[in-house]
Order: sequence, then C-alpha cells, then structure tokens
Amino acid sequence: MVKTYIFRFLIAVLTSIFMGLLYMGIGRKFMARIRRCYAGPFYQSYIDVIKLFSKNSISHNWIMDFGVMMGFAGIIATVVFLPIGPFNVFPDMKGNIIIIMYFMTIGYLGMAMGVAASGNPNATIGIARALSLMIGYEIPFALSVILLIFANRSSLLYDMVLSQHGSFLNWNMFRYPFAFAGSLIALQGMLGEQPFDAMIAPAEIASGPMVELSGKFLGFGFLQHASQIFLETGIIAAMFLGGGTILGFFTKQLILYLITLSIAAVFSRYRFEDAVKFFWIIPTLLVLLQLVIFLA
Amino acid sequence: MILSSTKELKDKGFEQILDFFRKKSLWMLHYCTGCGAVELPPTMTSRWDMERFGMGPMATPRQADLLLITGYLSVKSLKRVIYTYEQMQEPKWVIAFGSCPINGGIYYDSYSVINRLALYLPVDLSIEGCMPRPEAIIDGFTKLMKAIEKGEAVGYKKYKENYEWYKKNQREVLERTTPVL
Amino acid sequence: MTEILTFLGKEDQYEKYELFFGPNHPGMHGNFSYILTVEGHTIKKVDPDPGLLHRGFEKLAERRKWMQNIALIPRICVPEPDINEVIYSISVEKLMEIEVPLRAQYIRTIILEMARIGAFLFGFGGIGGATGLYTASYWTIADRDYLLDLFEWLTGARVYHMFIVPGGVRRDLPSGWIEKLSETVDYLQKRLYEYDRLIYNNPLIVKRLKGIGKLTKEEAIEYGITGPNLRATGVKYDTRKMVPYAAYDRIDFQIPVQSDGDGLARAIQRREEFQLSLEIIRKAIKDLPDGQVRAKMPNPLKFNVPKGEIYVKVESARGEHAYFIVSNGKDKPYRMAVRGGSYTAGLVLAQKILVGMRIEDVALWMSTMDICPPDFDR
Amino acid sequence: MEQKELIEHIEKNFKYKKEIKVIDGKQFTITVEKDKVLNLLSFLKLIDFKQLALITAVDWIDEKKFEIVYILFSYSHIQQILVKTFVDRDNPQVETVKNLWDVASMYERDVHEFFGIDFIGNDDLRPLILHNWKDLPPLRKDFDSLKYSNKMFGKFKKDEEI
Repeated sequence: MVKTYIFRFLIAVLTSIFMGLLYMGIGRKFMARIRRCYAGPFYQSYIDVIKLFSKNSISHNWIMDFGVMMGFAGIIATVVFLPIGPFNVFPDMKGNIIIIMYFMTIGYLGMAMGVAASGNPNATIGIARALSLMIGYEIPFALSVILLIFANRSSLLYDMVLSQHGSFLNWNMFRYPFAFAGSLIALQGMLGEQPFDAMIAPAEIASGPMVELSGKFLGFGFLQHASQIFLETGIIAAMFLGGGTILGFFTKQLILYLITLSIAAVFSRYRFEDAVKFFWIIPTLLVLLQLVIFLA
Repeated sequence: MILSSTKELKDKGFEQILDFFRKKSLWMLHYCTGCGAVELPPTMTSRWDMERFGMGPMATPRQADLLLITGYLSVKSLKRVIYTYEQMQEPKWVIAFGSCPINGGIYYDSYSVINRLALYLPVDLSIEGCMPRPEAIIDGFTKLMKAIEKGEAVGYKKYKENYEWYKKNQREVLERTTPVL
Repeated sequence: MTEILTFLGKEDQYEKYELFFGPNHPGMHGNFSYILTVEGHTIKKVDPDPGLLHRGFEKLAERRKWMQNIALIPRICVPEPDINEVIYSISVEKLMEIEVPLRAQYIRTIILEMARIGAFLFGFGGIGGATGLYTASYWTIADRDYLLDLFEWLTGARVYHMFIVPGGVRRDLPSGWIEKLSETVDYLQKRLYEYDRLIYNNPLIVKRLKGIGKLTKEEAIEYGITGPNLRATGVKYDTRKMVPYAAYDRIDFQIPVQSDGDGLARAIQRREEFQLSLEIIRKAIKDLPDGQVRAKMPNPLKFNVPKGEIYVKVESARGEHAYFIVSNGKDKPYRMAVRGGSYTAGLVLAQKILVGMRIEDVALWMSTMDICPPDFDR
Repeated sequence: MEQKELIEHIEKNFKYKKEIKVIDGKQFTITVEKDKVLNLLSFLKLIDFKQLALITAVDWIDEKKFEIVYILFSYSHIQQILVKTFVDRDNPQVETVKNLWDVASMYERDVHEFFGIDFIGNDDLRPLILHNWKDLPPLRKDFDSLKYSNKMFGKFKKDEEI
C-alpha cells in the first residue's frame, strides 16, 4: 500500500517537473516568435537543468541549503494534492483546495528563508516583494475559491471538476466568467510574469531571490518554477476549465500558460505596491461581482 | 548530502556527457566591460538570436558560465572582473573580444588600459575584430562549444593550478604602493 | 500606517545598507557604478564611481597626429560614434580655415541623423529593458540593424565608421545607397507607429515613467543638462538650429519641445526627435547636391594645424557632445578635452535627484536620461 | 545680445584687467588674473551665462603654467565664453567655483585628478576615475604614457605565459 503511494507520488512529481519544463520550453519558443526570433529548441529547459546540476555551487550556510530544499519540497508537496486530470496521488483525499492554498505558500516561505540566509540585499528585497505580491494575488484567488466552494458545497477540487462534466458550457469559466477573469489575473501574479514580475526584475534588483543561487541551488529554483507552472496552471484548469482527460488537462494548462505569456510579452512591470493595489482592486472587484451575482 | 559538489563525479565518461549539456546551455554574464558590448544586443536579439544556441544573458555572476571581456579593460575594471570571475562557479569560461585584451590594441600606450589579459585571467578564446561583428561572436561561441565538447577549454583549471602566478600579476597592477616611473 | 512605521524606524540603524548598483548589474547601462545607500526601498545617498571605462583619450590624442586621431576618437562614444568624428573634423577645419564642399556637408548630415536614430533605437530598447518590456528591446535593436547595414555598405564598418574626416567625407555615396536609405526611412517610419502602440501608449510604461526625475527649466540649465533632456523641460534650444554645423542651416525643421520635464516627457521627446531625424534625412536626400565630397587637404601624415583653440559642440542623442581643442601649431593636438553629453547628468545630477527615489526607478531614470558612461570616463 | 554688444557690455561693466579675444561668431575668450576668476564668473552668471559646460586645464609646460578654462554658455545670447586664467605650475592653486555651480565640484575633482591642480575650498577632491594612482597626474605633459604602459602592463612576452 505504502509502496503504491510512493510510486504514485513519484509519478505526480516527475510529471509536474517534466511537463513544467516542457511548458517552459514551448513558452520560450512562443515568446521568441512574438519578438520576431526563434529561440532554442523546445527541450532547452531540460538541458539547462542538467547543466545547472552539473555545476559547482556555493552555499553560504546550512539555512540556505535547507531553505532552497524546502522551497522545492513545498511545491512538490502541493502537486501531490492536485488532481492531474483523472489521476490523483491519494484517491481518497481528492485535492482539498484549502490544503493546496496553504501548501503553496510554503514554497515561497522556504525560498524566503533560503535566500535571506545568502545575505545579499537584492535577494532580500526580491523575496520581500514576492511575499507582498503573494498577499496581493491571494485575495482574488481566495475569493474565487470561496465562490466555487459555495457553488459546489465542497472544498475538494475533485468535486469541482466533477460538477463541470458534460458539455464545455458547463465549465466554470462560462458559468462564472468574472471570477475566471479575476483568477486569470491572479495566475499572472502567481507565475511572476510581467506586469507582476517585480520580484525578479533583473534591471532593478538583479533577478531578486535568485541572485546568490548558483549551480544546484539555481537548478532547484528552476525545477521549482517548472513545478509551479504546472501546479498553478493546473489549479486554474481544474477550477475553471473542467479538468478533463490527461491530455486535455495538459493542453488546457499549456493554453493557460501561453495566455499568460502573451500578456507578459506586451506589458512592462508594475512597481510592486502598485501591483498589490491593482490586485486588490480590479481582480478582487471582478470576483466580488461574481460572488454578488451568484448570491443574488 | 545531495548538495555536495560534483567532485565525486570523477568518472571521465560521465564528465563527457555533462560537457555535452554544458556546451548546449552556455549562460553568459550580462556585464559590459568595454565597447565591444555594443554588438552584444544585436547578437542577443532578433536578428542574430543567440538563444538558438541555448545561450542567454544572466543577471549575476553566480548564475553565469561565461564571462565576456568585451574589449579593453581598464585597471579599475580589471579589479571588478577578477571579483566577478572568482564569484562564478566552475566550470566557467572566459572569452576575450577584439585585439585590446591581446596586446592593448589601439590603446597600447594608454596608462589606464591593461595590455594583455592572459596575464591576469585565463582566456579560453579570443575573437578577432574591432569590434567583433555578431557573426564573429557567434562563430567564437560555436568554437568554444566545440572546445568544451573536446574537453580542451580548461581555463578555470589552469587558474586554480597557477593561482599564485595569476595573483602575483594581479597584485602588481592593482595593489601597487610605489610610483611606476 | 506609514507614519507609524517611520516613527518606529527612526532610531533604527539596521535598515540602512549599501547597494552596489553596477558595474555588473543588469540595470546598469554600460560599465559604471553607483554606490547607493538605501533605507528600505528608498535611496538616501548616491556616490557615483566612474572610471571603469577610462582609456585616457585626452592623453592618447596628444600622442597621435591630427589625422591618426580619426581612428581613435569614434571609440569615445560607442552607441553614436559619428558625432566624435564630426566635432573633430569641424574643429580642424575651423582652425585650418578649410571650406568643406556642400555635398560633403549634406552627407555628414545624413550620417549624423542615421547615427542619432540608431542611438534613439538603443534608448527605446533601454526603456523596454529597464521596465521588463523585453519585446521592445528585441524589436528596436533588430530595427537598428537596418541602419547598421547601410553604414556597412557605405563605410565598411558596422559601428566605428571613421567616415567623416577633416575636409569632408572619405568617399562618395555608392550608387543605389540613397534609394535603400529612403526605403529604410520609410520602414522605420512604419515601425515607429508600432513602437507607439507598444511603448508610448502602453499604460504601464506611462505609469512607470510619469514623474520620474522631474526637472525644471532652471535646474536643467544649472546642472548642464542638454539635448533632448533639456528640451523635455521646455527650453526651445537645439544646437543644430541655433549654432548650425554640417548642412543643418540649409534644412528647415521645427524643434519639438515638451513641458513636464519628467521621465515620460523625456521619453516622448525622444520619440518626437526620432520622427524629426527621419524628416531631416528625407529633406537632406531631396536636396542632396552634386559635387566634390572632400576639400583639398595637405598630406595627411604631415600637415600642421595653425595655433589656436576652439570649443566645438554638436547635438548628440544624449545632449551636447563637445571638444575643446588646443593646437600649438605642431602636427599633433596640444590638448583635447572631451565634454560628453551626459557628464553632468550621470555624475552630479544623479547625486541630487536619485535621493528619495526608489531603487526600481534608478535604471529607468538612467535610461530616460540616456546616461552613457563613456561620456564621462573618456 | 549680439556678440559685439555683449563684449562691449563686459568691457564696460567688468572693471578688472582682462583680455578679450574673439574665436568665431559664436564664441570668445576672456583671460583674467586667477584671483578675479570668481568675480568674472559670478558677473557672467548674472548676465545669463547660466550653463557651465566644462572646466578643464591645459598644461603649458614650456611657460611653466597651467591654463584653467571655464566654458560657459548662455541660452538667451547663444554665445559661448571661454574664461581663462593662468596658474603657476609649481604651486597650482585656484579658488573653487562650486558655490556658483553645483556641477563645478565634479569638474574640479576631475581636473584635480588629471592635472594635480588644487581648488581651494573644494573639500571633495577624492580620486574619481583612476584606480590606486601613485604617479604624476596623467594629463601633465611630462608624464609619458607609453613608458608607463610598457613598465606597468609589460610588453607582451610569449614565453612568460602559462
């Protein structure tokens, strides 16, 4: 029994990393076409990760080791609760969205701990921005989660997916369009793409949290980002696009990711407090409006 | 621990496989040390698109594999470049642009520009031209990739082995206490 | 809330730290460094640390003959090298009292405006890079290459052309070049509307640029700010119009001005001047006269320049680029001092205006002011 | 004002000993004693020469003098004035003008570094551009750049290299 769970767990984690890196590669090609060039092959991200793990890396102290690992582990642990299409690591748990939301922050907190230990002011500023941005996008996201919990009378992602079965018009995307729009904006922030990339901002704080990460640490950062893309697009796909079969689920994720990127390609970055303000006004109001419509 | 260095991966065959991945994903440091840097944006962006080779600019020395000395180096820059080089993680490579890092180039008689970079840092490859055209830069990068694949680009090992010699040369320029003339 | 935090943080010394903005910082333009003392996100003190690009041009020029210097001086300013050649040539011509053929003057004008457009395109890309709109930098820098191709056709080099020499220009225009140039100008005009949509009408860029580094007319003049940055504050002065050189006195054009003097005004001013440069090229092509392209000059390796001194300035994309040249009648310049366009903006104004600004605006401020470190490092 | 009127105005209102020379239609030089520089510059600033474009120096080694040049520009007269003064080469000292223009402090720091000229009253003359400089200021005429470069950075010898 335990063995099966471990096996299923590994499958989920590896899928998330594999697919996340694939999305990144495809995303880079996609971005490049907007910028009128070609970029590398779609498997470039895999090469990058292997290279990063083959490099020497410097660790400032054990907290940095631990923090980076914890950041990665936090995201992995969240992936476990995500229903990947029909596949669930723990079939009985059915992806409680409250747990997912809670675990998702652990990734950031771990990263915060790790990079704060590196002692570089740029990293500290970067992680402070990341955490404040998180407060920003969590509000519209949490509100739309609450909306869906109300609507389905269940906090399980699995139930939410089930309720959208049948025609695609049953998808929450069409049932609750304003909430979907709000969540899409929140997704932009979760993925840290422009206009909400104030935490990375190379021209301001030299890539922020990653500034002191080298070799394997950066490799873990890369993997974390890959899993994060998989996880966050996955959550939205399950919440609003009706999950679906494995392939359908992956396609939906990719489409969500590409929408994010095409917005990112033509916008510059917000200052982080402007970004937080924006999150608290536009997407929050959108979701609230939906909530009012739903309750009325 | 998982995070220990690659030192235990002594196996030659394994190292060769890794070299394949390293050459396919060279990340350069986004640091313009001299005027050759003006040809880097065209190389990076749409027209020459160096990302096709898996290369990209990186924000900090910690993340980079490749240090580009784009043209001449003033003494003041040399100090920063050495710091930067030592912050980078192995394996790492240095590419020198143009004639200035070889013998001073047009600045051979300048009081502020070093004449030969190889005395202070191990240079893996020099690209000709003042300044090198984007084609030449990309050609240089592909040559470096070949050298990495063959295991010939070992400047960072040379630096470690002859650390004292390099440090002596660096100190002579940077920490002089008496007038030169 | 802020008041409470300020009160609590009043005695707190841990909050202050030093941030090395550059030299290898992705937001830094070129090789230059500000040592910022930062409190939280706000800058408290700025200490510029130039010299990383110092090559000692002023000394090297004294060691080379008048004609040899043509190879040296374009390297002072990398994004727009032709202005150096033209200042130097004008100085030598004025000291030697040489009359430059009209066709050469027009060709100089075209070259200067092309270089100016190239520098502006770099500048647009810089704004994109500083705000995270990388698409803008990809597009503008690729478009700049069309100009570089023309330069290559004309002079054989992409960046350092060494085309403008004392007495005129090095050679006449090759056949077909002018037609290609008009095509490129039309293309750039079309692209400019695209940039409008991407950059200047982009609400987020406008939001970011608005209010950054606001300057008044008086401050700008006091601090020696010149060029587009000065015109963005409302001073209607353009060296090309007021103290004309090359063929600018024969070409009719209007000087665009803005009034706000902040980052947005500077960016829009640059966009307007891009448009102006395209127009000047069009007019210059239309009026281009026939004739010689080079006045008769003595043997280039032997000629001496009569005693005298002169301060020549031209309008570059970053402001007034100027040389102060002293000749003692020998075959080498006795003294050549360079005044780069962004000298005062990068070294002096920065110390004043960056204080109180936030770290995320430093790179943006630098790209709206078009600060170019070789200007003050020389 | 046109150049001619301007020169007349300066002749009339600035009483100290001076020498005015016209270079071309848009610029002219005024040479004064070194202790009158500050007076002249503040006078010129009053008649709208608001921009201090550059402070630089020339080393006249044969006459054992440094020439200090202040380059001013007026946006209303469209005229460039080169204010010049000579100081003794053995004891090069001149009063600072940083109280008139903020930008002057940086120019003076620059000139101090490259010529070794002291600006009395400017307390911020830290090295600006050069790194760890121990020799003569480099822009003096008796400083040999090539000799310095060869000795400091070494002629390229192939066999020395590793």
